[in-house]
Amino acid sequence: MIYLDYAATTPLDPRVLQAMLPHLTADGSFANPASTHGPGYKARAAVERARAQVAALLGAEAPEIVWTSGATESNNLAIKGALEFNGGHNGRSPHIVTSRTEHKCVLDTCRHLETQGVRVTFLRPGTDGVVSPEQVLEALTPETVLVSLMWVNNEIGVVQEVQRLAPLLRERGVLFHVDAVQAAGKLPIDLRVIPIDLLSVSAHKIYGPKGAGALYVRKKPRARLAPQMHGGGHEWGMRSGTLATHQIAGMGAAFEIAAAQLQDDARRVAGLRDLLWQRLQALPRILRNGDPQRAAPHVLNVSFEGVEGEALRASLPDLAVSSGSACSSATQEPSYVLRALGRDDELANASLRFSLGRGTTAEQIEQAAESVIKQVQWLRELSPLWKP
Amino acid sequence: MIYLDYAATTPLDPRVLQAMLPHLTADGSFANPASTHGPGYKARAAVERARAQVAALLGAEAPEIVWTSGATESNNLAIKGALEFNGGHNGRSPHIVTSRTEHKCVLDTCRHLETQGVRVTFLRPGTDGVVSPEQVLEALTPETVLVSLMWVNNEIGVVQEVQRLAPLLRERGVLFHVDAVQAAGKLPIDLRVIPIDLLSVSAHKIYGPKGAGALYVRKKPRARLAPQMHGGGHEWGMRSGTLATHQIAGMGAAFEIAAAQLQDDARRVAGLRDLLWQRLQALPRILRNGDPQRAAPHVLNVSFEGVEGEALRASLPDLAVSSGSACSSATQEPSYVLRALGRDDELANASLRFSLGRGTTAEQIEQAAESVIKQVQWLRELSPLWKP
Amino acid sequence: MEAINSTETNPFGYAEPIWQRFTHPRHVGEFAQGTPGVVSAEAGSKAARSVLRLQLRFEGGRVADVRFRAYGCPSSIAVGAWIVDWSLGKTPVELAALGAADLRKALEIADDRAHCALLGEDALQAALASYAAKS
Amino acid sequence: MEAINSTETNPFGYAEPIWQRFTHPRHVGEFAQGTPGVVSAEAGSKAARSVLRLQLRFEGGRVADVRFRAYGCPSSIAVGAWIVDWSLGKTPVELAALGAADLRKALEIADDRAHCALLGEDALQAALASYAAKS
Ligand SMILES: Cc1ncc(COP(=O)(O)O)c(C=O)c1O
Ligand SMILES: Cc1ncc(COP(=O)(O)O)c(C=O)c1O
Repeated sequence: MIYLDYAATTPLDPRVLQAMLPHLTADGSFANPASTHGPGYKARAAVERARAQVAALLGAEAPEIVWTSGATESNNLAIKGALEFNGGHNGRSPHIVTSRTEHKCVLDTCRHLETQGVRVTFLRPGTDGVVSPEQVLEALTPETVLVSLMWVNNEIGVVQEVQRLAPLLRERGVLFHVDAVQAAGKLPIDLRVIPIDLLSVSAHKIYGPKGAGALYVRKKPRARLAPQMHGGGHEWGMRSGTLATHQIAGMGAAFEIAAAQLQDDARRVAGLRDLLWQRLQALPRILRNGDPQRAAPHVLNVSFEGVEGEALRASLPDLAVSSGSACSSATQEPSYVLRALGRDDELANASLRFSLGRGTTAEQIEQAAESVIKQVQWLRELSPLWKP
Repeated sequence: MIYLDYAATTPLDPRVLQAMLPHLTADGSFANPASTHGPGYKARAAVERARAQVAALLGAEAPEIVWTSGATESNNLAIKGALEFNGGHNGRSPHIVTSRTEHKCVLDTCRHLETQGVRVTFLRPGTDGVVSPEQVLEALTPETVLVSLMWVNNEIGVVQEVQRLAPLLRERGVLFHVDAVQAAGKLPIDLRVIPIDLLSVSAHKIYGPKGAGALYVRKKPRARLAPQMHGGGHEWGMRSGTLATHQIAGMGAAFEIAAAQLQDDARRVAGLRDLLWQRLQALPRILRNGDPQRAAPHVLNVSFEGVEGEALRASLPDLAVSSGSACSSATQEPSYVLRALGRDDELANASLRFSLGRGTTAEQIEQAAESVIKQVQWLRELSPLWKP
Repeated sequence: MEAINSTETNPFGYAEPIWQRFTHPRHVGEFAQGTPGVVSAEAGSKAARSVLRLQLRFEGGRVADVRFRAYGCPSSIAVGAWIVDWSLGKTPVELAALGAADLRKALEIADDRAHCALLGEDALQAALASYAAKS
Repeated sequence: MEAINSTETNPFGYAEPIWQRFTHPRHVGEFAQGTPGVVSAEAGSKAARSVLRLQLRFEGGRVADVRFRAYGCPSSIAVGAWIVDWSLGKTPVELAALGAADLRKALEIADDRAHCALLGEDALQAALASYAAKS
């Protein structure tokens, strides 16, 4: 089995597991970090250490990091929380600008808010997958409370122009939320210089545990949110619930490791991605999805003409790749991201997202390319429609 | 250090850690359970196995279990989700009945809903901590959508009469949500015979991992909820977000172990709790909080006359106990639960919640009792107000 | 010919008969132009993302040899492979008896893939119609 | 006398001087009824959950011996313990110079516990007033 689905999730870095284990044994630091006794304070210290580690990768301050159960929650909290706190003060419907290629959790959150009377503009990116800052600015209205755009698209790996957009939105006084799940640990992020207000990250995309995420909430100027999970008032009242120390410690370790290895990881993985694309050239009539000039290091998305998507995937049982995001592929519908780029249903469906990571080797890439070439050729040969 | 704060959180059972580890290594089953490839299906199988384990402890069907990030989320989802789905159809404000001694996450959720126009009745329990079914029935109005009551109180261990109440609410067509965080694994629960509609559980109170919980959502008759976390439509659309396989596998194992050991654990722990109460009789003027006739096995809450609460806790640095819940003790306010029972501020504050668990030994209880007796005596001696 | 050579056996949980035919289809291709006794038929459409083409070569009133091609999901490919295999040696009357329900049973096709069985029935019926027209 | 005998050193993160005085207070108690030269004073209230009682025994215009009792949080207990210790050998004039700010500094009392320092100042002032009234 060759695993090329690192954008769906990654295995733990063994050092991350080592950081988690002390909180997973009865003689370890297992207490509730909210408890006001010795063991509780020790757990709290681990939580705060991790907070600093996560902040460091982002160029943030530790108190700007709010723990969540993952980026799905971070995105829900950022968007609903910002709207609830800031929206509808003037009696008119508040307005959000986002794009059609956002992750489902952003899209569905926005669609839910539409049912609550919020107006949402879903921008369509160019065929290269890029949403231009100009498009965003044009979509703004006096009621626009929030722009939510992802830094790196999880299906096609396109890097959006959030760096250029952020100061333009700041000038206009519009809150800017960025889903940085696929950017953190892959591209340098420095929130000291980029005026993003809210930024979502997840641990399990960068060798940390699943079920751990964070939302960056800027302190200066202060981004204000209404909490979406009510309870004991943890996390400065922004997110209640017992903190999962081992998860948080793991996330901290993952972010620290990512910071240390970012450049080396990115260079190596991008090299392997290029090798894969080069090898696949043996096949005629394949299309790369997303602007290769604006590509994150770890994702290669390719459409294969003349084959049916489900058969393609089924014919590669030794290859863990995905079509679209893990969340949408269960439903086996053609990727809405590729559709938004203008690919027709058939091509959108006959696509594979290869996503590479620390465990990926050149040998795996060669093998994967060979399998894909062989199976695409075979399915084309099998097809009564294929004309070479 | 003697740990007597099992109601705040428990260490992992070593068998739980063993169930988690296969999902925490690169050669293990780490894939995204939503991914439609071999490793994804394997992870999904682990998730479904755990779902059956959790269901089994509750007498539920596996598809009635929805994974969450903990009971704080379960409670938020149950209450907000039920209100959003069922509330306000007739143009009148929907109504919730709950009690003043619920966990903060229920109270704060209800208070939040009040700001949204929902009417909430917060019932005051008797001085014994019990909310009678009759009180609940009296509070119902034609607008009542939901009753939310906890099975076992986390601070005083009182077992509420949910078994008697459930059929009465079913007859009246009112949804019944039960926070069973402190009941699961401690008391037998059989949802085949008790008509509860929604029930919250958490892993970390019964030797599972922190950050893992579930909401039971009855299928027959079907309890309907609006999702509170929007995204890829995981968990039958009720709760989106990548499933944390290792957390879920751990929760499953914890619930299976709890089912196997329930009776033995309960008998042993209740015996130690009684021993502690007996030993503390060496001190005059102490009060047990909560009806001892309706006590869960693992909690003993005692108020000590004549000492100040913070000094009492600080004078027991070798004893990990809490005053009130972990969530509220950080703020060091006197327990709102004890206040609701009619204790004055001073006594509410000068209280300790001892909560016992699998790791508790008779020797620890003897030592703990000795320390508490010594320190209470000392602080009373130090006080200018104490008159023996 | 083994189309899919995998160490993982059916990780996707397809019904075994579907997985077997999908991974090991026989009689893929077509007869040389002008081969005598061949009837061809096609069913499905590109838009519906499944197309099945059958060729049956009759000799003495029985199917003597077969070929197929398919474009579509694994179930529709398996349907094509199964039909041609099964057809060998059969008379038109025997062939005519095969319906979608039989295909679903033989290949354990689930409800949500019922259209794949219909595709097979359509293709076979079209082949028989063509045979009838020719003879 | 060691009031709190713990293997854990100050897990709660109290300022060290507070923890030291709270765990190892000296001069706890009161003088026997009728001991000459003793002034007593009390500050605080049960409702406010802190009460401090000081006793200073003067001899030759200086504090010769001390006692205290306290009810309240660790900081207020530490304040009582610190004041009596510090008072030993001091003249009333010297004693009068001690204010809440000094107590906060000496014991590293945080803002949210400023009232504990005020409690100490109040008790000491009351003692001095009582001394003045007597002499
Ligand atoms: C871009 C993007 N946003 C959000 C998410 C959701 O994150 P999580 O899996 O932590 O809920 C993912 C991954 O699933 C993602 O790729
Ligand atoms: C009764 C009760 N309900 C809810 C919760 C919250 O559960 P969790 O810690 O999983 O968020 C707790 C514990 O914190 C509890 O004791």
